Amino acid sequence: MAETLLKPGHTACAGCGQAIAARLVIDAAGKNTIIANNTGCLEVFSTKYPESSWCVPWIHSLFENCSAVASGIESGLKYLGKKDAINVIAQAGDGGTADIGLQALSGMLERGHDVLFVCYDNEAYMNTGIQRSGLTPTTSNTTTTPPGSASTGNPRPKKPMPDIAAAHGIPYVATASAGYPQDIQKKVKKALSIKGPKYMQIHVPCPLGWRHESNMTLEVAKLAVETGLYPIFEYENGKLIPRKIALIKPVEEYLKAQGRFKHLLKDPQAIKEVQAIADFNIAKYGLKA
Amino acid sequence: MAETLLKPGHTACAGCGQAIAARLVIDAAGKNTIIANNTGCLEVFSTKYPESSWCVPWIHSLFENCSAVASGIESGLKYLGKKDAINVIAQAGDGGTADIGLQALSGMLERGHDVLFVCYDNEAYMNTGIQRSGLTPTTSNTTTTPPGSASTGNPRPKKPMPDIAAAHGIPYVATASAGYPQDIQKKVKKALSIKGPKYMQIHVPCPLGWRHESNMTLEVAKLAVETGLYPIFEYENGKLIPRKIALIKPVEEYLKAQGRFKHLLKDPQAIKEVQAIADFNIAKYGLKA
Amino acid sequence: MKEIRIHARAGQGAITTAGILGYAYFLKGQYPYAFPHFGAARMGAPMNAFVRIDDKPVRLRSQVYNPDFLIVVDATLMRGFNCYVGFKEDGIAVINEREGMEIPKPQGRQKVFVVPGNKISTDIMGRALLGNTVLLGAYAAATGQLTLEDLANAIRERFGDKGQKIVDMNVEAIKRGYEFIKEKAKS
Amino acid sequence: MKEIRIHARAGQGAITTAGILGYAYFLKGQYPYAFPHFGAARMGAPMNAFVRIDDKPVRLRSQVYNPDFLIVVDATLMRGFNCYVGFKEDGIAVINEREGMEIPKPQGRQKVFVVPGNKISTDIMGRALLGNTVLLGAYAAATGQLTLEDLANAIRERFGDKGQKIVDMNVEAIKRGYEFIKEKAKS
Amino acid sequence: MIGHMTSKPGSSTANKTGSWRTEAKPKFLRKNCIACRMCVYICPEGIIEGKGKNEFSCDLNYCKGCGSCAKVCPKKDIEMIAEMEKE
Amino acid sequence: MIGHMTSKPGSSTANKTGSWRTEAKPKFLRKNCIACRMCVYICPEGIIEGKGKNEFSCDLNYCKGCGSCAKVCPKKDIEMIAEMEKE
Amino acid sequence: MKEFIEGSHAVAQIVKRCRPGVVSAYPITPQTHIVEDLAQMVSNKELDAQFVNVESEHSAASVVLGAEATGVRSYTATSSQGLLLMTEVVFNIAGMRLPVVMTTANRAISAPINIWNDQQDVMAVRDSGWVLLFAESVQEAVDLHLQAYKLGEDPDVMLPVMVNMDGFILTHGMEVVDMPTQEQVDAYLPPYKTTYKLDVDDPKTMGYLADPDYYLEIRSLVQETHRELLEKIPQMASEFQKTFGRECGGLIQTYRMEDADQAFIAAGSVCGTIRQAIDELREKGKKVGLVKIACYRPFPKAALVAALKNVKEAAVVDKSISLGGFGPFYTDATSSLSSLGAGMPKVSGFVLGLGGRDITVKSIHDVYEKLSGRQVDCEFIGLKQELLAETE
Amino acid sequence: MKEFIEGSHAVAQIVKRCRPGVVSAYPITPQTHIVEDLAQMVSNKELDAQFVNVESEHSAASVVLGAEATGVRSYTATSSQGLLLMTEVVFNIAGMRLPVVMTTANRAISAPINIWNDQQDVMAVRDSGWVLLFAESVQEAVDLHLQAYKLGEDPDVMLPVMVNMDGFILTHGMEVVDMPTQEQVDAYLPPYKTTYKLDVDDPKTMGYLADPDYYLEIRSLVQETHRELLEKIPQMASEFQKTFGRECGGLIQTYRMEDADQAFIAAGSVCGTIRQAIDELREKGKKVGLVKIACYRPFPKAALVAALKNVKEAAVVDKSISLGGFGPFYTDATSSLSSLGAGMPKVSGFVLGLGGRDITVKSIHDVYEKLSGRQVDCEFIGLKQELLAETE
Ligand SMILES: Cc1ncc(C[n+]2csc(CCOP(=O)(O)OP(=O)(O)O)c2C)c(N)n1
Ligand SMILES: Cc1ncc(C[n+]2csc(CCOP(=O)(O)OP(=O)(O)O)c2C)c(N)n1
Ligand code: SF4
Ligand code: SF4
Ligand code: SF4
Ligand code: SF4
Ligand code: SF4
Ligand code: SF4
Ligand SMILES: [Mg+2]
Ligand SMILES: [Mg+2]
Repeated sequence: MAETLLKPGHTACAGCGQAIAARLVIDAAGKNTIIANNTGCLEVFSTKYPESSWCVPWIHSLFENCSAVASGIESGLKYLGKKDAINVIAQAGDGGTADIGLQALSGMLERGHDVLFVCYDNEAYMNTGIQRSGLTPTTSNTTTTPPGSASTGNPRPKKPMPDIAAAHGIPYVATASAGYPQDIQKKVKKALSIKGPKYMQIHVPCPLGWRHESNMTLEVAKLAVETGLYPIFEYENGKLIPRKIALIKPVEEYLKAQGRFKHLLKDPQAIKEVQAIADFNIAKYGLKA
Repeated sequence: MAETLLKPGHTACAGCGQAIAARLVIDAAGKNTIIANNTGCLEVFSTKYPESSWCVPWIHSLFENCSAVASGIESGLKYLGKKDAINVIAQAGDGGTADIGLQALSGMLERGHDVLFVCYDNEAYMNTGIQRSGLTPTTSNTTTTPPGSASTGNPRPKKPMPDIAAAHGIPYVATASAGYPQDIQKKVKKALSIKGPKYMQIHVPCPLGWRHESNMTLEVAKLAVETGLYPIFEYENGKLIPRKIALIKPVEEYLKAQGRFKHLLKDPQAIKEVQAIADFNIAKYGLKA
Repeated sequence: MKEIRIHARAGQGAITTAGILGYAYFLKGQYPYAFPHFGAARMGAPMNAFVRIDDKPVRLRSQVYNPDFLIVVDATLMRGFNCYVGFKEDGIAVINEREGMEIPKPQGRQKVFVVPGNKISTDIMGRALLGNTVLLGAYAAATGQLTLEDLANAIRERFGDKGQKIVDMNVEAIKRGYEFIKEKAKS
Repeated sequence: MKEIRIHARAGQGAITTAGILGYAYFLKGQYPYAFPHFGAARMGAPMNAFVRIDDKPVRLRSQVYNPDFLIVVDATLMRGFNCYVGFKEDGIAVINEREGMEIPKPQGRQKVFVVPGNKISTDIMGRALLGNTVLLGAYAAATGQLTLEDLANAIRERFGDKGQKIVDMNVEAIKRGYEFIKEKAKS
Repeated sequence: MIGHMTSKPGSSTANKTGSWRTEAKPKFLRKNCIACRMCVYICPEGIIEGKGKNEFSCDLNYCKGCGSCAKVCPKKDIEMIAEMEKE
Repeated sequence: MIGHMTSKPGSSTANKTGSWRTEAKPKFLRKNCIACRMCVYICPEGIIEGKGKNEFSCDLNYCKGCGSCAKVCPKKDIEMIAEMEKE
Repeated sequence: MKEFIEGSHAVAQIVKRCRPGVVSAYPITPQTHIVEDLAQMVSNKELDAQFVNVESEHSAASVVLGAEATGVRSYTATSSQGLLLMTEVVFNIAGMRLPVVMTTANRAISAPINIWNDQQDVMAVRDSGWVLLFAESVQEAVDLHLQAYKLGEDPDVMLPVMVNMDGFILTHGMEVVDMPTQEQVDAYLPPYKTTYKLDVDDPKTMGYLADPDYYLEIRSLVQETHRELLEKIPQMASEFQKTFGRECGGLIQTYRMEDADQAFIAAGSVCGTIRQAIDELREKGKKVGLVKIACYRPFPKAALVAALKNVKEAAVVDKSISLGGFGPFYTDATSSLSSLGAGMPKVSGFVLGLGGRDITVKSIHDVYEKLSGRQVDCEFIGLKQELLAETE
Repeated sequence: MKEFIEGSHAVAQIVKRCRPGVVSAYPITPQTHIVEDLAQMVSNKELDAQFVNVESEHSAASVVLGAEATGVRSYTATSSQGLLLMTEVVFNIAGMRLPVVMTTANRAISAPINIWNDQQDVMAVRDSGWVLLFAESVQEAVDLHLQAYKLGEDPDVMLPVMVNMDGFILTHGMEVVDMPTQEQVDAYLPPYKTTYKLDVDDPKTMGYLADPDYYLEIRSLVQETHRELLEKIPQMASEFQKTFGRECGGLIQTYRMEDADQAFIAAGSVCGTIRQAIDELREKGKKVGLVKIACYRPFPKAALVAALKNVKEAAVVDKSISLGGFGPFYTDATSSLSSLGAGMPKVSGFVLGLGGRDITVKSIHDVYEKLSGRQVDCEFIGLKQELLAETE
């Protein structure tokens, strides 16, 4: 069997971007790692009793507290004098990160625990059936922001979670994408080499929730990056290091690949607004090559 | 009796900075205002049944949810078609803002409610007897960060709450200080003239918790500003507008005025570190005149 | 009281199918109770839906263990799993054909109909999306529980707001499923 | 069982005072139970502390309504409020003098001692911080419940880690309070 | 049924916190006042009133004697005097 | 007492998700493979192995047939074939 | 009008017809379909309400608290962990006497995490002061929501009301339901009017601090209102019956109790399965019936005692448990029945169906078998012995 | 060694002597003094522990959950709103069988907000699976913490334990306490060792999802452990007595019950006041005694029944209430006593002292007066009539 710390037999949907990224993360972190995981697809699909896909010590408590649980683990390891030898990762979906888990995360960052937080951003509450989260992009069709006569999907902008994390003054913040697997692993390793709290946010397509074919995961992820809709960057001690885009693509290419944006395709005005978001990102994070 | 919307007879300590600021805020906002207030000194000293100091509709629910309660009020007013005529203010102490109330606040900002959030920052949990909060400054002596053989008081930096609020991409963020009463009122009025979520953080000395004489409230507040330890600035649509300091004072002047920093006075190294924080602020927010 | 068990994979429309089936009975004046049972797994994992039918409101809330009727939406489910567990002695099963999949033999008086649902669907619309609907037509014919019209009415009510074309295709699917069984019975 | 009620303002050290008092009884082998009662208000608002003393562990947990002894740390509290409520018929009160404040008359066999606690403290250390300690000395003398040494021992135990100077000043304050009453008794 | 669930606006004025004062109270000298209103702004009790120069005063029913007004008055036109002193 | 409170590491391998496949499965052609490992990176099941060129393969016991490996292979050296087809 | 409709859709429809001004909820299985439907209605302008997508259940409850305090009818729904996370707010809403209506799609609680049905979640807030109603069927779920608003908003009540419906079994079950029309709803439920609200023209202070001089009385008044509800709720049920021609609500309902000398006591959808079992037992000549708890808070002590005073044996079916104690229904029921003194029936307590373990007619027969055996207070039904053994 | 010491200081001292590796808490009156003391000890290096100042009680509980899961003895303390806010985690800790020890400084709950003592807070988590112990005095609070760690960490138990102590009355009360020395504590309480932990050398998965096939059994095992605790806890108390020479803990304690035909049932510090009242009543020739609930979960049904089987009348004193129901002690006690059938004493239920309303000897006499009167299930004692009238 392939050597990985996240074994097959899990019950993710075929083509799940989160399953890809979670494996890349733990394999980059290595076996001396303890994971605290919020409730969400990843937790559900990997740990149905009496089975588990994880080959590292792994704990799930609730939907919102992995950062606090990880703080406790880190403190326990410190007390035992073992912290230096062991990585602690707290991980969650976008909802478990930016919404219900935000306060615990912020507390963990503020207290300076030596923990890497990883957000698997599939841009909605997938585990419960594709409801809007704070990281759902504008105009996206979710079950709680359905398009209708009075609505073009999610009315709110995507919450700038990496900036919020960076505003805490932590040493390392990074975004990444399932479209760039090696980059994920490089960043995980870099993050774990830094002491203190780290935040990583990985864009992980969800064929079910985004309504794309199960073989399109990597493509769709790449398009998000190439259009500027999912800027890839790092903040090292607050300093912005963007990943430049060689050839910037129009947002339509990304939108039309996914059912969640289908309602936009007859709405040029809405597409313009989405393009404006990409343009804003490109300017804000200096993405132009 | 003096015309104010926060009547006397409340039970704040003599010289309470929060009592000063809260009155300035509501008087600037005017009577067409509804307030949702978190638990904390302000709530306790102003609304002991069967009495109340408030002359506007005012509600307290819990320690952590004023932002969500205010979101509900704003939504209710919208439903009633009355929102445009009425201001909604959510207010809390530093603990109720940056710690236990952060998530509700972040949700409110992210959803774009037309609410002004006011944080009365007395830099600790005063209502429960001076415990450390996320906004307690480095080295401060609180009952949960007492100096001792292994500690010089609070080991963590003050959480950059205004930056965290600003990172949400909201239209207006401001800091203010009880040392500058007119500035508070000007900013409240400005904030209320802007639609959407607004965040204000007001530095309010607490004679009990900071251990200074009850008549020193204004002085101490001013010193915090003049040393660069409490930078005063606005973010208007993300653009930083600092209040410049005419003559920057050394941090000792501020520290020695307060019992909570008494243990530093024999510790020049610690004072240097505090000075470094002031210097950092001066650079970061462009405070030099 | 009649009990129906539907076997499918999450994402294959078992609940919609149960809903249409229930609706057809409802329009006839009966009291269906249709409900799904999920595992914790995702799209692709096996799941069940149940329909229980009576001429007074159904109060029994347990799952269906001894179905009178079985509908197997995806024959690959029968790979390594016995869909016939608890199947009534005189039960009737309707199974969506899958190339290369062998269908286990029924026992005693049980009747099993293998219906090329996906093929018929592809015939109709170029894709296999109507496979379940074809099965419903076959179910009606095989069990005699419902008429073609009962089902067509249900389709019209449930899919009415999706446009005439959808309705027509579904009605066609039902008819083809129905006819397939009738043909088979003749032969 | 003896019951003591202390009247003070939040921030005036009533709890410390109750603690020292209890400690002195404890060192004598008795079982004090000392506890505060706060309102919701802040520094400056009236509050109470209580001490209940017995020669076996005190189990009664209610507040003190009929004190044997009263200690009023700040005479301004008696402005508009009757500190004597429930005061035992033969009770003894020790009150910190405050210039310009008139002290209400006791009733029947009640004894009230007005002690210039703050003044004596200012004498000793230049500030009024030892006022309560002075009252404790006066309490001992007025009630005969404790000896000077009992209180001095308590001070030494409780304040030992604050340095000899603090201890000395407090012991001095106790002595001065004690003597004040004794003098008064003579005159 | 739910009348007891609210308090009346401004009803805290029933609570005369002036009784908390133990040491000192402010005296408005009304000599050099320039009506800058700093005392009004800074009073934690919100009890200082006045419009023109030398017209300011406070409501001693509530004054806790914090001394802030005296401290901030740029003209030293407010003085803290002993509580027992007649004004 | 608390043995039942944990699951064993990697025990999900008992769950052969290969049975979920209904339509298609990957076939590693092993012709033009350049050992770029993209298929290994992208497989959501983590079941593709191989070192050198044209040595890659997947474990069909778990393969859900998502088709990602075939899609990402820069050399089109993986093909999705019908489930029932013999490899 | 009769419809064949999923429980969640039916609830969303009736909530819409109650015309709430603010809806706020946070998704959790199996509550999601309800709020998703409401979101779609708002998106389609079928429902004129503010739909607030919050960041947690704590805030969902706080948003409806705030909206309700503004005098606007509000709605939320949750389940399981969501209910536990909003516990503090749930208690607060009742203490503040805001007539919020909430649907709880009953589900098991962590750990271990489990998304299936039982009734442990609601039990965690049974002290809170909310009126707690339990639906047996989708029809009842629909009708109870209607009653919930009317009841809670009664100026003499002013309490929040929770409608409990079993997760999946009712929320995801499709059933034939007689849906009240908009006209019927409008006639039955007047718009919400109150002076107990945040109003700039009549500024009140809400949510004050009450010290020991005041707190006891304020809390006691909530209890007093619950006591009054013991009269109001049956009245409401009979009025409802008059208006809609259906029996629904009330404190308890009975099934074949006329001559029963044995009885089940239960609440929620399991009552249907129990009815089925009773019919079978009756065929065998057993004189057995059911007392269904339709309203759990206020607890219908007198009604329960009256209904059970003539039986010899009773079995309480709990789909929850107070760990280290007993089933909550069992405890309340036996406590109440003890007032019968020597006339108290022999009552045994059983715990069934935690975490979605299917409750079959056979499960009920198993309970029945034990009814006449040794008296037990908290026996689990359906345990698989092989899973109880130590695994390590 | 005997000391005259504040309850909070005493608890902090004993916790320190139990050598926790991680302490995490969030401030709330009246718990603050305990954690402030611990903070000072860590700051002074008197205690080698990680002290984690968190941003909410939800996180405090989660931090100790994480630390305990790492195999490190942990401690937290809270009260009132804090306990309600961490409800979800509280249930989770028990479900995960992590032997955390928590002090609850019992206090009233909102709304209205009130910081004074009663026992409503702990009742909100009485279903959670925690072992719930109640201290009558500071001495007991101290001793129970010691027992709590030993009990919870027992490999056959593995459950969290909560020590309840009445806010202010005990937390802020100074009393004479015989403090176990460090040596005594070390001898009594071995270091915490477990294989049930997150360990990179033996990587386990904790906190999995259990579907309907598994959940019921896992929950039932928690109940089973509670049942076993009914034996273990009295054993622990008698061992404790042997080691320390003091009676403390156990399931129940009795006072003057030998010949009693009337009894009070209560828990916590109010028992002291009741003892006082009993002494007075005894002087008047009344044969009255007290059964004190020392352990509320597991509920000591058999012990309670045995202690009360000969009394004619009993009064349950609840400092909490299940609104719309009854006092929780009342409900559990009467439910249990109903097993006596015709021999069950006449039991009345009373609610006292909510929100810090002072409970005096007179209050207890008031209860006693009503004991022989009309049987009541939930009567408030000490209501001021003038405050009950409608004010608007
Ligand atoms: C307190 C609480 N509220 C709600 C839920 C239900 N819930 C579980 S996972 C989930 C969504 C997870 O979304 P996200 O964090 O984005 O992870 P994803 O499933 O999308 O990977 C929700 C709403 C819960 N378990 N607990
Ligand atoms: C859930 C919860 N946890 C803790 C408390 C106790 N508490 C009330 S106010 C307060 C501190 C308030 O601090 P802050 O917000 O800074 O306001 P301040 O009193 O300093 O003005 C605390 C800890 C509470 N009421 N509720
Ligand atoms: S729903 Fe989306 S995130 Fe969840 S398992 Fe399926 S593909 Fe992955
Ligand atoms: S403790 Fe501080 S903030 Fe609170 S009332 Fe007193 S001075 Fe004001
Ligand atoms: S601060 Fe002084 S000068 Fe200014 S208005 Fe007041 S009294 Fe007059
Ligand atoms: S002393 Fe303080 S409270 Fe009194 S008037 Fe001046 S500022 Fe106000
Ligand atoms: S992706 Fe293609 S070329 Fe690259 S390793 Fe895999 S099979 Fe070989
Ligand atoms: S088809 Fe999907 S699951 Fe199968 S080997 Fe390829 S990438 Fe992996
Ligand atoms: Mg997500
Ligand atoms: Mg503060």
